[in-house]
Amino acid sequence: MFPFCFEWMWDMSHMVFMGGLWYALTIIGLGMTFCIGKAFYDTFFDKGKDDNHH
Amino acid sequence: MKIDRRCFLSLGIGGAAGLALSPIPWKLADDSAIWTQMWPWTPVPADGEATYVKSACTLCPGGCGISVRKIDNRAVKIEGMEGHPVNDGGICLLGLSGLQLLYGPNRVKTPLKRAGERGEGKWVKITWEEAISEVAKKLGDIKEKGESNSVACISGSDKGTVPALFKRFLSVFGSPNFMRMPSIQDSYEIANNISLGFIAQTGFDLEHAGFILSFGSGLIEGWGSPVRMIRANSSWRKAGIKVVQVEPRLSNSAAKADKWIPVNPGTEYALALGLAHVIIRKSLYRNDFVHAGASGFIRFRDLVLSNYSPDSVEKITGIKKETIEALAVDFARSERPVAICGRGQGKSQGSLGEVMAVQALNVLVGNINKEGGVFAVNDPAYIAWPAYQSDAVGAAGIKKERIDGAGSGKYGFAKSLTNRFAGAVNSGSPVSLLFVLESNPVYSLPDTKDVKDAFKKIPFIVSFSSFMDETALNSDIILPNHVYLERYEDVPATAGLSKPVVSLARPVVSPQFNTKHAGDVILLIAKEVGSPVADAFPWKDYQTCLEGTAGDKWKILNKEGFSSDPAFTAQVVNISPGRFDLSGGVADLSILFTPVNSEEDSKAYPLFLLPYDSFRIANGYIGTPPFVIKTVEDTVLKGKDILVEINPATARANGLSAGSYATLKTPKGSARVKVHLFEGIMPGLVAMPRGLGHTAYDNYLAGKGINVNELIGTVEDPASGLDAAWGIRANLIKA
Amino acid sequence: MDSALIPRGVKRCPTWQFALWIGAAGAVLLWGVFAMLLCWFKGLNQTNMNDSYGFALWIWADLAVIALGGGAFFTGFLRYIVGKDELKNIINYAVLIGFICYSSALLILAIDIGQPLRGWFIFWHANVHSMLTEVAFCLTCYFGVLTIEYVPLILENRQIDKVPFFHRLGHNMHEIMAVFAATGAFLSFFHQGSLGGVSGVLFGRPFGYREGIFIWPWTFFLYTWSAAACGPCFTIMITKITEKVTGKRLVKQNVIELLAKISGWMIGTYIIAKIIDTWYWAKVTAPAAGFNLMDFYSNNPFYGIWILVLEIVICGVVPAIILTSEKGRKNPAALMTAIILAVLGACVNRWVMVLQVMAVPVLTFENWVMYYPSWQEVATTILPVAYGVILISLSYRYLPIFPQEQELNPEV
Amino acid sequence: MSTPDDKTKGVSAETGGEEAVASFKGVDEKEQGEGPGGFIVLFFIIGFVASLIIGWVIFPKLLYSQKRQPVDFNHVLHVETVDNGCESCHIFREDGSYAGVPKLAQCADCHQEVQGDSPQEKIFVEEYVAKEKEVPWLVYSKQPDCVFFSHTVHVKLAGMDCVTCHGPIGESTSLKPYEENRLTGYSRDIWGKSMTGIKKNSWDRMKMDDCAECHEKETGRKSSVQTDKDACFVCHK
Amino acid sequence: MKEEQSKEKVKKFGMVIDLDKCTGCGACMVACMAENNVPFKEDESKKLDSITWLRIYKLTNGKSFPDADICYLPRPCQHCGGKGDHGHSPCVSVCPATATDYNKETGIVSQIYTRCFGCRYCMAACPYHARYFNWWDPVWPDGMEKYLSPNVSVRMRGVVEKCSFCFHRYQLAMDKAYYEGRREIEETEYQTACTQSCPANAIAFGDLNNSGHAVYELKKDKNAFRLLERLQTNPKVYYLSSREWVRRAGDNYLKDEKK
Repeated sequence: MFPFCFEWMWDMSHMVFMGGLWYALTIIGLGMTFCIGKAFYDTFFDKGKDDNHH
Repeated sequence: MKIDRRCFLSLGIGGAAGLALSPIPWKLADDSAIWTQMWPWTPVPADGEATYVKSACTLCPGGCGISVRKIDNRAVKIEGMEGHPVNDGGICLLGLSGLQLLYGPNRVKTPLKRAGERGEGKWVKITWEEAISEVAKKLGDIKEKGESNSVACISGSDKGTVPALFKRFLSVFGSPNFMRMPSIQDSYEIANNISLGFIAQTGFDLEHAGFILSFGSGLIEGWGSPVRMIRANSSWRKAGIKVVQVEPRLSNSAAKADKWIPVNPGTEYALALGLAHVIIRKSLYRNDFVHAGASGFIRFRDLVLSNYSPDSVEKITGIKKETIEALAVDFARSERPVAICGRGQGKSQGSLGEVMAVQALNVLVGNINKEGGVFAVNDPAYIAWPAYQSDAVGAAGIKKERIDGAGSGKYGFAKSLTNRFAGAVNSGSPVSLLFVLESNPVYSLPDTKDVKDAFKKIPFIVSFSSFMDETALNSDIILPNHVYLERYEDVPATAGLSKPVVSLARPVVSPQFNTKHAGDVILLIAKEVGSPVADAFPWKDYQTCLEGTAGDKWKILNKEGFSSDPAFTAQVVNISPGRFDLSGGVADLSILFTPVNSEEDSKAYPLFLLPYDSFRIANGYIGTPPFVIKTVEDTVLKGKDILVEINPATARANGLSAGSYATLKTPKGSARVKVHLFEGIMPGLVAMPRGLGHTAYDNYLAGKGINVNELIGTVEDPASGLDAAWGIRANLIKA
Repeated sequence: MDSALIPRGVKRCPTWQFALWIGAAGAVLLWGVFAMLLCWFKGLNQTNMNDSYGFALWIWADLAVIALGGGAFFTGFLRYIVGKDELKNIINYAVLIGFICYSSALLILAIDIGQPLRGWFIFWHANVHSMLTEVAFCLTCYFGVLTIEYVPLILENRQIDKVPFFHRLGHNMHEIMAVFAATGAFLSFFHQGSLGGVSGVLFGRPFGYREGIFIWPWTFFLYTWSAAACGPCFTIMITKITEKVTGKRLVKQNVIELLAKISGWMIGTYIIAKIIDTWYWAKVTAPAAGFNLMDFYSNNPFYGIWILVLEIVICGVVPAIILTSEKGRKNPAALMTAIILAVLGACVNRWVMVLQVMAVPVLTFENWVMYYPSWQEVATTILPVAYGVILISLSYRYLPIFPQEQELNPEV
Repeated sequence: MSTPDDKTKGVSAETGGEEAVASFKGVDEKEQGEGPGGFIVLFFIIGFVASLIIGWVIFPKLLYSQKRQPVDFNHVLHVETVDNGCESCHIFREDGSYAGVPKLAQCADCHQEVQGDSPQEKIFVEEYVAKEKEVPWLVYSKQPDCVFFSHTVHVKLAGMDCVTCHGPIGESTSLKPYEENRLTGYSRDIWGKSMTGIKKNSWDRMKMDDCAECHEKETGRKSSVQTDKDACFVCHK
Repeated sequence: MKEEQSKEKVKKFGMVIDLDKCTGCGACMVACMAENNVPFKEDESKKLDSITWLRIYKLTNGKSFPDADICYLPRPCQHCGGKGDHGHSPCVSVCPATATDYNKETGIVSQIYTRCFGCRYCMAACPYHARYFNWWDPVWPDGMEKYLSPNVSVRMRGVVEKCSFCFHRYQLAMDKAYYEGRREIEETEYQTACTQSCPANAIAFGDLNNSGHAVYELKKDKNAFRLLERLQTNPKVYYLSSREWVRRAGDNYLKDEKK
């Protein structure tokens, strides 16, 4: 899973497969960090309280 | 200033951050991972120094050499001994499983005395001193009453020093009743006795034979010395030696043979005579060898020529006359043809007529006493102990008639007729004390109920078994023997070998439990019984006795593990041409050559039950170990159900289908069985394996299937007293 | 009692009734949990699986729920990527169903493996060549995505929404939901496919084996396609069942019909591809291994050619025809029939590709191996159903799942 | 419908109000540079430091149990008296296997009687040699059961010295306590001396990755289809 | 340099089993169990959960009495080389946790029990049913664990196991060779337990690439065949039989197909 794992190889299969995986994980991770971070920020500094999406 | 919940939140976050930067989560995760790789309850075998100990296997009469791999003081694997004349590195599945017997849960761990009823399984542990003095006291009482001949011993074998010690004990004490478990050896011995004039084993140089004609012998299923036979089979395959199997069922041996000839069960003798007919009619026999002028030959010739033409034999055996003609010519014209008999593994005696008829074929083609032929082999010669003196009671006792009748009257040619033991006891011959050595008669003699009844009549039974088998369970006192991997013992391999070998079993590991060598125990009992019995056993212990007996061969036995020096092992007797009396000196040959029939009603019992031997089921003294039972196919044993083999035609006729339950009825009893359809069995027959249906032993064996001995009985051969039964009438009713 | 939690403007059954309902489902759930614990503590000897049936009911259940849960990714894909805006009225429910399906699948996998504590090896020591690795990775990631999609819904609960942080979090997540949906669609494409690959790559099993391109056997694409086709049907089916149970209309018919129409075309194209695949397999792939088509459908007590007909014709061609025709969609009975058949079709396909693959003898001297599950297997397979019922009930009661509910059920 | 609704509304308004007040306060106090802001930081630090202490100081003590060897053996003393270094006692058997810790019989060759005045030797001779009882040595470098490790190939073929994996144990005059991981039951020497996982010496840890690292460097074999490294069966059984 | 060296050493261990000699006695099965610490339980008659790394199949020719015939066929793991013999055997590439591997230097398919987490995908992949799952905790009756060999790991519940061609024997033989200063071993130094035990000498084992080994010639016999060759699994176990029906039973054929 990680390049330091015994099974890791720097070959095409790993690049494609793990590349895709880490790409997806990064998007999910960054997305959630953004959402949570922004919510934290807004709550602590009381910003954007009144926006409503529905 | 106020401490609010956000402070605690902060504490938690700080704690979590600290935790993440500490080794706790990472190390714990890693260690848990390691923990899951080996559960604490999974055994980890300790490593150590690997050594090999050469020894001999005693689990069957085959006499193979083994090499046991040890790690420090644990035996971890049994392998065949390279270079051993019997098995040369090969080994059978039972031999391989020996360690499961050694370390198994079914060992008798200390001397036991019966506490409850017989067979109830309630025991008290006693010391060896108590056990031996108890047995000695009983013997003393018997002797006092002058009934020394009411002591008997059933032994698995009569070869080697341990049975010899028991036999000697009985003789000095004053009893002729040393018996060994029945086998085809009994028949060959009598056949040799009547046709040659002396008791000898028959040995076959099968490795060099040029044509094998087997009358139902399970050549590769445990007949004779099993590993040697399989090796011989491979050499036949390689050399293109023809093998013909005559048998009602497509056994493995039949399947492996070049030709399988199904025969009506029990009529094998007639086929042999039919073949003899053709051979004689076509003058294909060795005139010089049979001494055409000998009266035995003339009587034999007249009989077969008049009564056993291929036409009439076809009617008896169900084999086409053309087949008979062709087979006879094929046999007689081959180089070194050998005819062989003894059904399955040769665990049953069979009729004397059958052995005589088959031996006649070997004699007719003159393949006696030469390479690739048939030999008469004496009992091992190395056991030569000083003569003993017995007292008056003893001397009188030994002269009395044996319980089984062997050696006197119409059973005069027989050495041992253990098949008659149960019947004799039940009809009043008194046995007051019985030793049971390396055998399990309650399980393995036919007609279990009869045997059990006989055992009930015996007031005191001493078992020397290492295992809690059926006989041990039905005894009064158990003096557990070491198993073969814990003891010294000479192991003569004689079963069907033309060049006998004596191997040495050696203690591979120290005794695991509070057991004692049966050889030592009989010496101790002798000492306790006192003079003159004690004087006949001058040895300090069994090992001294064995060393003395082996003499200068002791060193070689220890070094090589075996000796095949003919001077030491057994003498092959030189049989000159004409010596072999084909009539066996029997006045009325029609008594000798007669079909064995059960007289039961053929309407109530339209089928025949045919017990068969399987290599994957042990059926003697040794119960099938877990590894071996694991190899049994699910067409033989399924859960606790035994499957009987029947031809699909038989199934249709009885309204049965594959896997259906049925009640198997015989005049001796009935059992619930499952049905396995097999195209390789003659219609009208029901085949059941020997060796299942144990009631003793552990859960790996007990309660699985049916003991076929409960369903069959004995049929006494009028010519010899042997048990000639090959099966029994039966019926199979849909359950 | 719990009215403070119930969304505004909708009517829910009394608390006692709800408790009784949850209690009943909970009892079934506990039964499943008991069986699950048996499997974990006593081992897989609690099942009727054996060395010939290493994959059985559970793997089928896994494949089936993931295929049916495919409604979530495909509806999300249509809503966020293609821009079918009407679908916003059913997307919440699709996500919830997907969430249930995927969490169930993961749970079943955790029961199914012999050493559950080592389950994470599939990630840590991943072998990228294994279809199962791909399944595990994408499945887990997509489950994460579904959680992310489901969380904002929870946050919309009346009480939770009052907490400013949660309110903002929910808002933020809504804002970038398209990104997550796109990622989810990407992951789904691969794991649905690799589930198809699971049996498709088994070149030792002529019944399952299919040729393909690169490392992907044709089943890879067929699975993705069929999940996209049948998943929405499952969403519709559950919606209809929910409507029946609650006695309310929850989603407008035009939304249902739109989804059904897309589904119909997907099933139609899928089944054509499937027929071509089956034909090629029966004529070329299997005979090369020494098998005639009928070898796979005879000499055994269960698997006859009927199962192929059922899967392809009855559960494939028929629903495709109904759903692609305007008349079929407008007829409620026909619509429901088609929806149920399509769902059944996906299930049968997964069954065949798991269990029949195991049943067919490959060595000439072996026989067909039949299998029926033990009660422990059945209970653990029903467990997710009970769990799903409970989660749907809770969500329906306390969360604004159906945007059109208020409009369709005006207060009297 | 309206009544409960109103009630909830009321409640929500209340809570909302509180929230609002609290956060306004927070902002106020922060502006003044006083109040829970400071506490928040303080509590964070307390939590952080406490976990670090637990993790780095207390946890290792809990994780490993310390066991004393049955006899305190002096390697230096013995190495001085033998000719063939480690292999004088840690022998290879003729079948190519490695005997590891010497058996009692080997020791008893010299120690039939007490040789010197070491109390440890006295214990050894009296408790073990006289009673013919094998010494239950705790082996620092014992690998898990799934590992096949051949000393022969490493020492005889590759010519590695003992220190590379075992450290300078031959230079010790006393046996250190055996630390056993309570969870796994394995020796700390195998499973990592340092809690950080950082190795200072080649013998600090002997886990799979440590073996693999050297194997990759030294053998360069690519026999495994799966990993393109040494195949699994090279080291596992 | 390193590459060249390893190329020289590439071995391909395999087996040739002479079915004409095989008597179905079962010694190989038990030898395997005894050698490899194979567990057993009270009821082993359910063959589908009975661990027998090497299983003997009983083949019948399907004809009726008296033309019926039987043949025994011992089946160890076939150690498939896969398509093109590159080591992508059916089971190896499907294992998600890299618990099974193909060694290019010996041709042996390995199984690491401590790595396996029991997903059983490899079992689904293997057409020979050579892989076995530990449905039960292995339990030895009290005292019987004494015979367990330290050379083979004892498996735990929930993992897959299979024949390893007694690879530990190779390891031990190599150790001895290294100790004696050799880098290679003789044919006789590495033989599997089943080969060694076979009373009929029906099994030959050795390096299929080494012309000095018995299997090298035997595999070229006109009666030699392998199981399911059409699937391109490329097994390393060859069988010999002089009987046509047995050879035909080794693979699937369409109804009118000539072999």
